[in-house]
Parts: sequence; C-alpha cells; structure tokens
Amino acid sequence: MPNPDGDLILRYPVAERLAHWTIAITFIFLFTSGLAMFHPFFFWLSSLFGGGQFMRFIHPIAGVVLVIFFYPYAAREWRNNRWLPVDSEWVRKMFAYMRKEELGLDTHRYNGGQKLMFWSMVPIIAVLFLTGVVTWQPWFAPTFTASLRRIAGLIHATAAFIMFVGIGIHWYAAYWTKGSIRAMVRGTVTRAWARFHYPAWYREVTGKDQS
Amino acid sequence: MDVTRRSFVKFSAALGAGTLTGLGFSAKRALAEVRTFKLERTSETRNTCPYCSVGCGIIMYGMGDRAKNAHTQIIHIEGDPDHPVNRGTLCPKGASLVDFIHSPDRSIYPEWRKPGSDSFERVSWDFALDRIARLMKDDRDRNFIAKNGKGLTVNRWTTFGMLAASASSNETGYVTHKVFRALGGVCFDNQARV
Amino acid sequence: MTNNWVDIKNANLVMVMGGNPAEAHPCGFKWVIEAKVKNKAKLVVVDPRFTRTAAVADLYAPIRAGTDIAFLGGVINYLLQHDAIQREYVVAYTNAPFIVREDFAFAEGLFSGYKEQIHAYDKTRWAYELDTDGYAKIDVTLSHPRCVFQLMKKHYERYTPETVSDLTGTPRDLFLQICAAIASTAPAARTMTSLYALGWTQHSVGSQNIRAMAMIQLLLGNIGMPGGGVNALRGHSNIQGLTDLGLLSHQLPGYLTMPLEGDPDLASYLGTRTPKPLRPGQLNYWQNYPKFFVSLQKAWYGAAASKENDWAYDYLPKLDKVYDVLAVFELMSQGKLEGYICQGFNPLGSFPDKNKISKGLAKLKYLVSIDPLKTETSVFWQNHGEFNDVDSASIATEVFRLPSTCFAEEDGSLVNSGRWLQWHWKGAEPPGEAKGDAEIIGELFVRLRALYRKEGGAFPDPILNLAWPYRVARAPAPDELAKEYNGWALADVPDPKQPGAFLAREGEQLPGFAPLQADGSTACGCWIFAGSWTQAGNQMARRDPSDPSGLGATLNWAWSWPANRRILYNRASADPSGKPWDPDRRYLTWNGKKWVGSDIPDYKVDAAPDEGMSPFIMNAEGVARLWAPAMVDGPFPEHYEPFETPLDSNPLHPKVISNPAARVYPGDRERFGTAREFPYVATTYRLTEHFHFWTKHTRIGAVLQPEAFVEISESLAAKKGIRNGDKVVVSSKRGQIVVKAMVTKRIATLKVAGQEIETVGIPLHWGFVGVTKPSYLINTLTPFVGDANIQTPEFKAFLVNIVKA
Amino acid sequence: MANQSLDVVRQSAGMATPPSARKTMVVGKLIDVSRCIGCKACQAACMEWNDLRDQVGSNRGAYTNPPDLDDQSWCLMRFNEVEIGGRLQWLILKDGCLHCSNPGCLDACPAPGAIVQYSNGIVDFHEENCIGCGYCITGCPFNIPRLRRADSRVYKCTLCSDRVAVGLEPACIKTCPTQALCFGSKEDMLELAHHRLGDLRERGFAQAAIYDPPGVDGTHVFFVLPHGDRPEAYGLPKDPRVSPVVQVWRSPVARGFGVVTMFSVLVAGILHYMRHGPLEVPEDKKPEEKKEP
Repeated sequence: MPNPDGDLILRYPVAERLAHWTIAITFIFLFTSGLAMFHPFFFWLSSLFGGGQFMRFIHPIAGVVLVIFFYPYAAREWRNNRWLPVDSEWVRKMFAYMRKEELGLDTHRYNGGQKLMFWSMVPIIAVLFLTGVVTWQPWFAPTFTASLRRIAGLIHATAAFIMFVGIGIHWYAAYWTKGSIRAMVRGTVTRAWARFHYPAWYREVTGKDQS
Repeated sequence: MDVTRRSFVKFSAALGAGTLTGLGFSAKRALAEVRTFKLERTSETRNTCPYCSVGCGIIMYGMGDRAKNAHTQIIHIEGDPDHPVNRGTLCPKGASLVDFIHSPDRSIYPEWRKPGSDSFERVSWDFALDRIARLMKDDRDRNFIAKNGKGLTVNRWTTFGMLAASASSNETGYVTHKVFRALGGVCFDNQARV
Repeated sequence: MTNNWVDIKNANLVMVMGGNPAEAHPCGFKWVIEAKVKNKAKLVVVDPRFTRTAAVADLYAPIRAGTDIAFLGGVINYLLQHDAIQREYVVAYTNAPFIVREDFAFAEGLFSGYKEQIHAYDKTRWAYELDTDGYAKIDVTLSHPRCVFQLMKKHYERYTPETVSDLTGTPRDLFLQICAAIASTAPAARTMTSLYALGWTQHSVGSQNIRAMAMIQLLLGNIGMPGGGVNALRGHSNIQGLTDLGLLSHQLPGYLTMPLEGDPDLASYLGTRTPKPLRPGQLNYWQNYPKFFVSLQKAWYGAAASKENDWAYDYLPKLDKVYDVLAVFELMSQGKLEGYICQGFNPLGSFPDKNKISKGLAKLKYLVSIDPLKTETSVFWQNHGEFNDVDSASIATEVFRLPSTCFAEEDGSLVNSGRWLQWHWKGAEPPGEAKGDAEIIGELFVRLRALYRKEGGAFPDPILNLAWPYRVARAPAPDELAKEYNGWALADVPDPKQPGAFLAREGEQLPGFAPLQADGSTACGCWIFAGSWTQAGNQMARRDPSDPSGLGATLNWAWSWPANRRILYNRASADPSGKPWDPDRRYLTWNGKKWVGSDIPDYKVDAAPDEGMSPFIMNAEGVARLWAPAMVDGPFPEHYEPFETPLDSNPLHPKVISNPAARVYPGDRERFGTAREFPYVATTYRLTEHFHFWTKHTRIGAVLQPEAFVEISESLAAKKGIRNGDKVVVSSKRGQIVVKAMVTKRIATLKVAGQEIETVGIPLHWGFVGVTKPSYLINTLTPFVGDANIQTPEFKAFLVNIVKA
Repeated sequence: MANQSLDVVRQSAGMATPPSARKTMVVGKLIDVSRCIGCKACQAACMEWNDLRDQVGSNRGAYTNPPDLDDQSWCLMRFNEVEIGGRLQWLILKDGCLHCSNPGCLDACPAPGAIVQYSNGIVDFHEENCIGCGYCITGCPFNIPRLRRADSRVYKCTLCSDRVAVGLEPACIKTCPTQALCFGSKEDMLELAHHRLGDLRERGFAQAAIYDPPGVDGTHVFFVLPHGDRPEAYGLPKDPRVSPVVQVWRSPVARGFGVVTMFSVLVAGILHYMRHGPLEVPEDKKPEEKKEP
C-alpha cells in the first residue's frame, strides 16, 4: 500500500473503486438497453442482450441494481461534495479551465465539475428509478393510470438523456485529465498530480503545504 | 434539396446507421408476413347447428383432405353463407360448436353402475346392450298388460318409459318411435313436452 | 311456426311476448331487425324482464309473470271496442258467425259443463248449434246474440284497461300504446307477426295463451299473410321434427293419435278421428285419416298388417290415460316404473321439482342414458355435495351410460321451426367407441327380437313382425329411414282422374301424401313428410337459396312439410274472391284456372274461389277457430292465476283462482307454496350464451357465462340488503338453491291489485357436471304442475323467497 | 374485394419507409350499436377463430364476462344499464381495438415490426417481434392492448388480418346475427352508417351520431351510437386522441434530436481533445527531490 510519503498517494480506496465500477458497468447495461428502446436506430443493440424480450426484462433489474449500489456510495461521499466557494469560482472559470488557463484553484477532494456531477446524478437516478417503476410491466405499471404512465415515460426518457449527457461529460473529463482513470482503476495518483489538481486535498492528505 | 430540420435529423441518423450497418450490424428486417390462414387445406362439410330451432346452416372445416391415414378432426365451424335463414351468421352457441364436439365431458365408452355403487365402471358395448335387452325383456314379460280390467285388448307396457332426443335427427326419431311402439310402450315423450 | 323465419322480414309490427328471440334465437331474430329496416317495422316487447330483445325494441312493457291472458284479453277487448278488426276476413275465414248452443254460459270463472270431482269439463256443452243436415248454423251479420263474435265480445268486456293494468302490473298508458300499435295492423295492407316460445307455453294456461294471440291475429286478418302468423320459436333443433314424428305419449307420426281404451277396434278408432265437415264444401283434410293410418301400419309392420287383422291395429298399445312426463314421474315416484331410457335428455335438470325427479329415478330398476355428453341424470345417484346430496349406497338403480354421436358425426335431417327438413352430412368420426343413436336403438331391437325368437314371451307379435328391411339390421342407415318415412307404393296406385295413368308405380318413392291409400297399397312412415325423399331423390338436401318473390319463400332450399308449403293457410293471404288482400305482398292469387303465387298453395289447387272452400283446410269447419270447443279448459281463454300466485285470490272471479281443468296430483298440491311464505314471483328462462344444460360443457360458453345467478330488482335488493354479486339463498316450497345475485334495473317492481310485486329472474343453465362453475339445478324450485291441455310444466310463474346467504 | 397482399404502410420503430406504391382497399368495420342485441356471438367467434380459450371466471353480478379485455379475450361485450330521458336503456358495447388511422400504440412501440399498419388500415400486433415493454398499452387512447404474463407479449384484436388477407371478412363480422357488424370499404361503411343514422333519427334518437374520432385521424372500426352525444355512457372516451405527452415522448424528431445531442457530447469531447490536448500535470519547473524508482 503506497504510503503518504511515497511517490504515490491513495485517492480512491478499493471499496470505493469497486462501487464506482459496478455502477459504471450497470450504467452501460442500462444505457445500451435504454438506447435500444429509445430509438429504433439502436434497436440492434438488443442483440447484445439476447433479443428484445430479455433486454426489456433485464433493463429494470439493472435499474434496481444501479440504485442499490449508487445511493450507499453517494451517502458515503456526500460530505466531500459539499459546495464550497472555491467550487463556485471553479464553475465561473470552467471554460477557462477547459482551455487549460485557470488551473491553480485550491480545490478539495473533488472540483466544482465533479460536485456538479454528483449533485445532478443523485436526483436524476432517483427520478429514473421512480418513473421506471411506474412503467415497469407487468409488475407495477398496471397499478398506475395510463396518463401517469405516459408522463413517467416522457420524464424517464428526458432524465436518461440528461444523465447520458452528464456521464458523457464525466467520461470525457476522466479521459482528458490524464491520470484520473488510472486513479479510479488503481486507486493511486502521483504526488505531483495530487498537488496540481487538488491542492487543498493534497494538503489534507499529506499534511504538507504546497512545498 | 429542401432540407427541413426533420429530414436533416433523419439523414444524420441514417448516416450513422449506414456506417454501423457497414460494420455488419444490419438490423434484422422485420418481415411484414401476414398471419397464415388456418383453413388452407381443410375439408368442408355442410351441416346444421344442433342447438335451437332456427336450424342455421354451418360449414365444418375438418383437418386433412379425408386421406385414409388422417383422422379428420373438426377444427373450425362457421356459418353457411348460402343458408337463407342465417346467411353465414351464427349465435354465440353456434360459433363455439367445436367446443361441444371436443368437450372434455364427451362420453366416449359405455359405462355401467352397479346398484349401490358410487362410481361408473367401463364395460363393453356387448355387455351393456345384452344386459339392457335382458332387463327390458324380463321387465316386459313380467309387466305386460294384454287385457285391461274390462277384458279389452290393450297390449300396453306401462312399467317402461323413454325420453327421445329433440336434437337427434328425424331418422333416429322415426326408428326410435317405431321400436318403442312395437314394444307396446306408452310412457314416451321428448323435449316438446317441456 | 305458421310462417317461417325469413318471412318475419315482411311484418309491419313484430310482437314479441312469451319469448325472447334475441337471446334464444339470435340468428332468427335477424329477420326482426330486417323488418325494422325494410318496412320501418315497430318491435314491441312485453316481458317480466327487460331482455336483450327489449334492448332493441321500440316499445317495452313489463308484465307480471303468469298474466299473459289478462293482457291479451285486454287487447281483444280493445280491438272489439274500437272495431279495429279486418271484418271481411273475420266473417269469411273464422268461425265468428258460427252459432253456439243455447245452454252455453260462463259465470264466476267457470264455463258450463264443469264437473268438480274430476276437475274437467264436458266439452260437448260447447258444441255449435247444428241444422238438420248436420252443418253448423251461422249468422254472417255477426249480430246473433249466441254467435261466437257476440259471445267473444261479452266474454272480454271485463278486460278493461284498468283491470288489465291492475292484474298484470303493466302501466295503463303503456298497455294502451301497445293496443294502438296492434290495432294499426287491422287494415289488410299491414300485418303483425307474433313471436312466442316457452314464455307462453310453460304455464298452467299455456295452450290458452297461444289461443289468445291466435284470436287476435285472426281478428286482424294476419294468419296466412306474409309477415303475419302465430310463430312458435321452438327450442331444440329437431323438436319440431320429433313432434311431427309423434314421439309423444298420446301421438303417432303425422299428428295421428294413439288408440284409447274408448277405441276397442279399428272402426271405432277411425270413426272418432275422421270428422265430417261442419260447413258445406270444405276440404276437411282429416277425412283422409284412414289413408294415413293404414299407410303407417304398412310401413311399421309390412306384410303382418293386413285387412284381416285390421291392419295390425292391436299391435298398438291402447291408452287408459295420458302418460306425459309429469304422469310418468308421478308413477316413477310411486315405484311403478322399472326401466327408463333417456336418449339425449337430461330430466334431472329439465323437469320440475328436481328432488321428486331424483327420488323417482332412484326407484327404477334400470336407467339407460344415451348421450354424447355426461349428463347430471346419468350420475343422479352420485353425491355431488350440496348440489346433489344423495346417498349412493341406498340407490339400487342399475345405470348404463352409452356414448352416442353428435350432430357432426352423423348424416340425417332436422326440422327447424319453419318446418324445413334440412339434411346434414357427417364431417368426422365419433370419439372413442361412441355409436349413432339409430345404431344403438337398432342394436337393442335386434337383441330383443333375438331373445323373443329364442324364448318367446309376452305378446311377441309386434316385435317379431316389425318391418326391419335395413341393409345392416343392427344399424339402420339414415337414407333408408328417410325413404321409409317418405313412403313408397307397395302396388301400382291408379290415378282416379285419368284412367290408365298412375299416381305412383309399385316400389316407387311417393311424390307426396296425395297418392296415399287406405287399402294397404301404400306404406308411409309419416304422411306429412311424404315428398321429402321422392323418386327425384333427397329433397331435404336441396341447396338453392333463391327467393324469386323476395318474400322469403325459398322453395328450392331443403323441403318443408306439408308438401313444401312455406306459409301455412296461405290461401288466407287472398280475399274470398281470390285477390290478394295486400297488393304489395302478392303471395297467392287465383288465375282463373288454379291458384298460383310464390308458395305452394295450402289449398285444393284447382278449387275456384266461388266454390266457397275456406282456407283452413284441416278444420272440419274449414275456417279458423275463434271459438275452440276442443280445448279442455274452455272455448275462450280466461285469465287464471298461476298455481303459486302472489295474490290471495283471482280479482276476476275469487271463487276460481287457478286453472280449474289443470291436473294436479294430490302429493303436489301440498307442495305449492303460498304468498306468505314465498312472497316473490319467480320465472326461469334462458340466456343467449347457453342452450339449456348443454353448452355448460363447452369452454367458450363457460367463459361467456361462467356461474349461476339470479336477477332481482334494485328495490328488492335494497329491502333484503343484498349487494350486486352477493351469494343468496333462493327457496321455494320444494327446495332451495344458493347462487349469486345480480341487482339490475331491468326487472321492474310492479303494482298489482294494490300490492308491490317483486320478480326474481332465474336463468337455468348450470349444473353440477360441466366446465362452468358447479351449481344447483334450479328446477329444484319449480312446481310439479302442467298446462291443462298438454301438461307442459309451469316453469314461468311460481313463488320463491330470497335471502342473503 | 380480394386483397392481393397486405402491404405495410407503417411499422413500429421503423427506420426506412416501407414499400407503399400500391393502393389497396381501405377497410371499414361498422358497429351499429342500435342493432346490437349483446348476444356475444362476435366474442365467441373471435375466441374460436383465433384459438383462444380464456379462463372460466366467476359471476360478478354482470353480463360482462370476462370482466375486462385480456390476452385471451380480444373482443368483449360490455353491458351497462342507464336511464336516459326517463327510459331504461341497456347500452351494450363491443369493446376491442378500433384500428386507428394514427395508432398511439404504433407510435409508442420501441420494437421494430412488432406493430404494423397495413395499407388496408388494419393495425396488427406481430407478437414474435414484441419485447413486452407495454408501451403500446400506454400509447393507446382506448386502453385496448393487453399484456400476457406467461409470454410477455401484448395481444389485441387483429381485425382477422389473416382472413382479410385472403379476401374473407373477419370472423366476428360474418357471425353477427343482426348485421350490427358490417365490413367493407371504409367509405361504403361510412355511407351505410349515415343511412342508419337517418333511420335512427326517425325512431326518435335525435342525438344518434357516428363515432369515428378525428383525434386519431378516424378509425377503421367505428360506431353508430344511438346516443351519440354521450359516448362515455357506452364506455367510449369522449374525445380520444393520442395523448400529446405520448406524441412528445415518442416523436421521432425529439428522439432523433436526443440521440444526436447525446453523441454530440462525445464528439465535442473529441474535438476539444484534438484542440487542447490532454490536461497533464506540467513538468515540475522546480526540481523535486527525485526518488530513485
């Protein structure tokens, strides 16, 4: 296990990583099957699920799995995602940040974008789950009126769209910020990486200042 | 080319599909095949609905073309369009005649209940018919009234009765009546009485 | 039916009372709808329930079950008071002008000639007054005080709209609307057709119900007219056929009647059945009775029936009384029957007072059930819990259940209500070891004959000499039997009109009943079916549906008895001079030499109008009977309460409440409930999804109507605290059933004689064997009493009580 | 009126437009409620022709058996007793798919080829392509399709597309004893309906009307209602149309836009990456104590 004084610092412990990747894979399951049902253009994806029937069968189950894994994980991490002034500043300078101009913000464990991601995922997944249950044939849908199921269908699609956009950004950001995928896979980051991206977090973890 | 927003969206989507299809992910073409017509090679027989007295004409569709090895089973019945009364229509009973022909309650072999028993047992036709004939003859010989109290020849057998089926054919009715009267029977009726 | 199904489309007014054709005969009812479309016809429905027929009716009126004659009597009174009759028709074609003997009277509910101790009338007291040469006296001005017309007027004066409404519970204005609608068909150009069924027949006054409508139709001149007639919508597919073939205790094929103890020999038998005409020049077709009877005996006994032995007259049993089903089951319950065969019949379900039937069957030595299905009767000895609570061990009856074929598995012909004999063809083999009915009867007969040949026994002659010319003795084939009842010539039959010509050559199938002879030269199993299988082949198998006149006379479709006539008494569709009453419906006209038109004339083809032969060729009077002296309970229909009446007395004549001439067995009189114990009127009936106790064995039928229920009005439900779908106990003096309740607006609460009368409607289709939910047989409730004339049980009006289960 | 073949004009989740050069007869099924005697012959014939055998239920105090449409009962007679103008009316409705010209079920269905609309107007479910999601039930303005639990497929009246394809009329129409059901080209049936309206108005049904709801661009199964002013008394929706929510939810434009936007995020990422390159930790300007690896 890398020690704080060594060259690598532990960013994500194994439990967190496992949770993250479980959610990630479930998300991919959900989204490929969801997309297949969303637009005929993607219906061929159903052949990845052994046909439309099994895909429709597995999609809601995957939704439940997602909720089961996501909310405990979110509950654990919600303190690090509390909104700080630095995050507001980050958001203001987001485009500059994207142009790699404003890179020195004293962000804590997560920067503004990641917190935005967190605070958008929490409600979106809840909405997706609830509207999913309302349209879940044949167990739950019959108990709801047709008009409720119609609205739930629309909201479900819209929420899924927003989530996919969010996750799309999450994917790109992870890929763009070199080292972050490695961090979520291996759990460690280089000292320089930590100090560069999350100075406040670096200090908290290593007890040293920006030396 | 008048590019409306809608066609642009379709175009770009199709473009995407084209590339993917190129990669061998061609979506299965949903064939628009029609439900197959189930009476394609059935054999037709004209008949009359046995239920009510409108006497609707029906066409019975039997599986198979009456080949020797095909045990024809009536799979569908519908109205006879030529029949002047029902003109091809049937009521709910007539429309479900196949369920009478294939009813689980069809009696399919002779059964016999011994006095005092609480269940039937299967018997052969010969056993049943011989025994019934025997019972009838003994009953008739014992109870036949040749002359009444006033010495008038009456030749009647009053201890035996029969109810004839108002849904059986004229031919059955005729031969039933002929035999029943030959036995001197008087307790005789059919559904016309109720 | 006097007319036929398709002819209903010609009606201007369709009167449905005592029947529910939309439910019991849906495909026949198509022609009522066609009448509404083609001639803007009105549909009037009078029924205790708002049935599915009423759902498409223009005018519906509720009525208390059992008061049809009060209603119809009121209509007759209305027609007479408003002179809404077709006078020329009534004078020429009915016995209105006939004069009745002086001492006829009707007082306090009884006609003259009533003998209290035997509950019967001396019908000779209702005869016409005859002149010196034996013809009935008539007064064509209809003014003679004792002419039938005046007697009818006096008899029905009591049926004022107020009295009718008070008795039937039908609101007065609705009753008058219906009377006006009926009266509108008095003119020649408008006709009313009456469609009725068991709603009228299943009463203690059943026959008189139909008589009342026949009188109305005669007053309006609607009999014999296209779109007219009194049309019985028969029940089973071949109930008409078996009635025609005489499978009734007192009948022989072709409506010949069984010898009675009063007919010691052939001469007296034929004497009382070969009437002399009551008016000069009438065809009086029953004068040919001997020809029909001798031909029947030749068909049955062949050579053994000869002139010497009075055509085997003594081979036939002679009746000492009527052995109808009620009489037979009364004998059975007294243990006087040993054997019984139920061929395609389920008496445990379809006869009244099921407990009495069950006890009767238990006293039999042997019972044979021949049926395509497993019926309740075949397992009457088996305990089915509350639905058939019997102790098998104590029932000593030996029971045989023989599987028979169904319609799809046999060739043969059926006669529908319209008297059409239609041939049908076998489409599949029977299941398992099932055999055809004719084959089973043949097998039984061949064995009996063998036993009698070997051992002799009581009076074996009719058995040994029964003509059995069939190719396969134990399995008479349908075509052979059909040819037999059509009849053939045993010897050449010379044509009286043209010497040297022949009506039929030896061995030929007869072309009709005209060639029948009383000298034994012809054999014919059923004279009215003569013409169904002629030398030209099987007329019943004809399939040409063309209807040239457009009036529904499809003469080349199958074959209709008698002589392929499609409307009976169709001579009456033309006035006495031979001109059709209604030019738009030219059915039959006299073209100077003979009668022509779109149907076979029900008349002597070459009898010119001025010869004065009247259209009703079967009656000795030659005309139709408004006055019917042959009825056992009165020449005119009179309102009598059902035997279980909700009222304490009969408002018309308190001293005589129910039908005085009906036969009631002592044991059964005690089993009649009173209004105090059982305050609600009950009536049983069919639904369109089921056919009696038969279609409960079909899955689709069971899906459409799965479980037994009774229908009650909202007010009765409120009074008894019953909610829709609750289980209720419906009880009568004879037993009780537990079923679901359906609370409906379709049963009205009626105001009768100052009281509120509630009706409980009871569909009858369920039982403890079948695919539907197991249930009680509802005839556990019905009274064991029948119609005075024909003993049809009174299923339609009795008393029950109902409480929440 | 032989229909050579049934051409598909629209199918669910269809990408390409099906071949539609041929113009075949457009069918119409008239249900004249004023002639209907509620005998359920159509219900029996439908079950018998399609080899469906529903469960034997129990009596719930009504003539309507089974209580609702379901996967084994594609046609159902509904009975209700109503007092109208002081006169008892027994309103009997033949419930089942109305084969809309603009079917909500087809729009809602995500599975290609599961729902097809033929050129003669019939809307048919091809259960082999159905994925069992039940969106069609949500899309249908008349609440007709029913999901079968045993096989997760949705079923409804097919207007006997198999019979019509070989030139026969549907089973329920052939068997209707009182000609309440009639079949033919839609304009013939509309003409017949207008003719029946005249007769009904003469008999005092001033409000008689044809129920051919424009909300779904008219239906190929339409009614003559004696009480045309109150279709809800019969159990028919007052002014049915494909719900706007469904139209938005399943509109090809919205979904097309959604797909494009979603993937444009990734595309934008790629472009951004090409332009700005990865965000890497800069080389340390101040040397840091190097630790031998």
